[in-house]
Amino acid sequence: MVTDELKKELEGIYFALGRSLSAETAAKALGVSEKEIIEASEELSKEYENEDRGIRLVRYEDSFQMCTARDIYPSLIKIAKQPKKAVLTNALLETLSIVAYRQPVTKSAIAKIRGVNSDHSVNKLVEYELIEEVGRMDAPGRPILFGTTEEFLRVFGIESLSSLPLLSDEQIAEFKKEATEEAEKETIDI
Amino acid sequence: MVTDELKKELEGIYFALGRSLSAETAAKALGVSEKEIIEASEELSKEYENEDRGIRLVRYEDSFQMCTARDIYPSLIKIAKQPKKAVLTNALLETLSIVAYRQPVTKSAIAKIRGVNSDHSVNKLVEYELIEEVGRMDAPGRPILFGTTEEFLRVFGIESLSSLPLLSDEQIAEFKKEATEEAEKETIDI
Amino acid sequence: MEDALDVKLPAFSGPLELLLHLIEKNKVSIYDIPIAVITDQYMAYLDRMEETDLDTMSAFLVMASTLLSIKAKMLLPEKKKQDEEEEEVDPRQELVEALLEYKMYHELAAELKVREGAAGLVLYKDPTIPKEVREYEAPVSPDELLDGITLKKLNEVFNEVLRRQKERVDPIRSKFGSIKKEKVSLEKKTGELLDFARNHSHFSFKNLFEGTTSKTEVIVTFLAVLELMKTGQIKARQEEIFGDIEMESQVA
Repeated sequence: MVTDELKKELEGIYFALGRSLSAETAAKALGVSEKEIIEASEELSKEYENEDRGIRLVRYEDSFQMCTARDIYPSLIKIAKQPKKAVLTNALLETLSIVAYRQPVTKSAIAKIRGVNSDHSVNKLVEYELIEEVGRMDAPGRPILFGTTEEFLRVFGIESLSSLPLLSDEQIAEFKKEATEEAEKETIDI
Repeated sequence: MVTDELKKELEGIYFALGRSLSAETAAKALGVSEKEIIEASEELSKEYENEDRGIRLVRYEDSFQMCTARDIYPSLIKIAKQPKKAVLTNALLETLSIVAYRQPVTKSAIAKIRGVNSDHSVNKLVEYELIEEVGRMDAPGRPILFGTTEEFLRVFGIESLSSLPLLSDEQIAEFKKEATEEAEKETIDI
Repeated sequence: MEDALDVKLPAFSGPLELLLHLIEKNKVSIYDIPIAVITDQYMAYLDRMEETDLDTMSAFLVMASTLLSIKAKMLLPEKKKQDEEEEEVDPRQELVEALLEYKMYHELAAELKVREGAAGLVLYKDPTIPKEVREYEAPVSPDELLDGITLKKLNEVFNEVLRRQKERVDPIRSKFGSIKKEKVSLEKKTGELLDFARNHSHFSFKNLFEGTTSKTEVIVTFLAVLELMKTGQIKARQEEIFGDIEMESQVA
């Protein structure tokens, strides 16, 4: 006799497994006969068809597997192909601004300015084709230098990098002073 | 209006995807409104419960995901493998509870409450995808703010942050009141 | 009979958890902690505590000194209304507040653990859609991504980043935990430096540190220089005190 309890258990099991399951294995695990497994599964399968569900249960020899109804395939593909919305995070924007104003610049220099590892952001921006490798630094390890792309110029509607809004002269002077001080500090640290 | 066709499509999609699907993505792909997606999904979810099916549909914020019914776990686990889960130590659980209730929160605020440096715990929880960076605090050094993820909701079976069921507002208020009253009393006693 | 030495010490995640445990064990009120008793027990635990990481250990020690200082304050004879204006605060008050707040989250953590167990009874499944469909990712449109971001905004962001860099109160500390500690091996650095020396007959010592991000890396780079000087593959010369050191490659 097929109990509702067995059908419920099998439904959950077929779902969680995703792959096909032999009646033999199911029978052993659940402590019922193979015949009971097959009967319950067939009933489930019929219910899915009669109620025109989005899921189906198909039988191969004495194994069963849960799958989607054939006619919803187009919708399924639409969902799967739906682009994930790319989000412009703070980290991305900060990294982009640093590359724009400091190019050519290395990953480690960006990390130093932001105070956090920025490898992920740099890789994303490269993937989005907003920045690219523009060379290698002439230093041990030959780190990659990054700069903005033509795509970057296009998105911002500028013809060249010289049209980027500039930092004020004071800011630049301040910055240079800091950099020198830092360099000196580092040297003394050693 | 919720059509049977939409429910059928969603059932197949939730089954095939396995992961959670946001109403927004589903709506865009299927060309219906988010409201329709949510209504159809809620109806499906109710059907599963009313008919006491082996599968269920759970909601996390505005996303849905198909899963097994809780009470068939003993049978299920005889066949399906339980994915290995990270063991959450007391330190991790404490840190997680602080992030859950205080979000968005910084590493140093967590350390202050726990009385011990919590960088390691925070990093582990980020690695387990239970918490994530959600922004930066508007304070010197702009420290990173952390919040919980959808995985957090899933792991603890919580529908949404607003239904964090652990302590009621009254309980929290009580905690605070006690602390204040006692502090006052103590001061007067002396 | 309970032999103190045989009792397995429970591990506490931090000093506050240990204190809560002692308060519960002694069945005393959190608002009226018998500080002498608790401090003694805390110290006894500390003596037998198993080795733990430095951060945790130092937190336990800081709490120990806090307890001792509270104990000392409470032993001092009460000042007799010398300063009626000045309200006296119980030396334990700050500790009590910290304990109360911690206790709340400690209990929430226990609740979370229960929920985790219950939620673990539900299983999900892996996707069963064709791999190529599953892995399809539509190209990101930069226009959409940067929608609403003007050059002015980009400039502001950059300025903000620079200001933050300057503001970073303690640059060494702020690096902890935020920048992933990269492993800089002396072997790798020495190899890199040797490659560099093969292509450059002369180079500046100072420039070797361009692009180094951590103190560790600076130190390792310096050690690599010493290593190559020892093996005679590079030579160093300095014209004046504090001037830059010129490196001369012997393998170029």
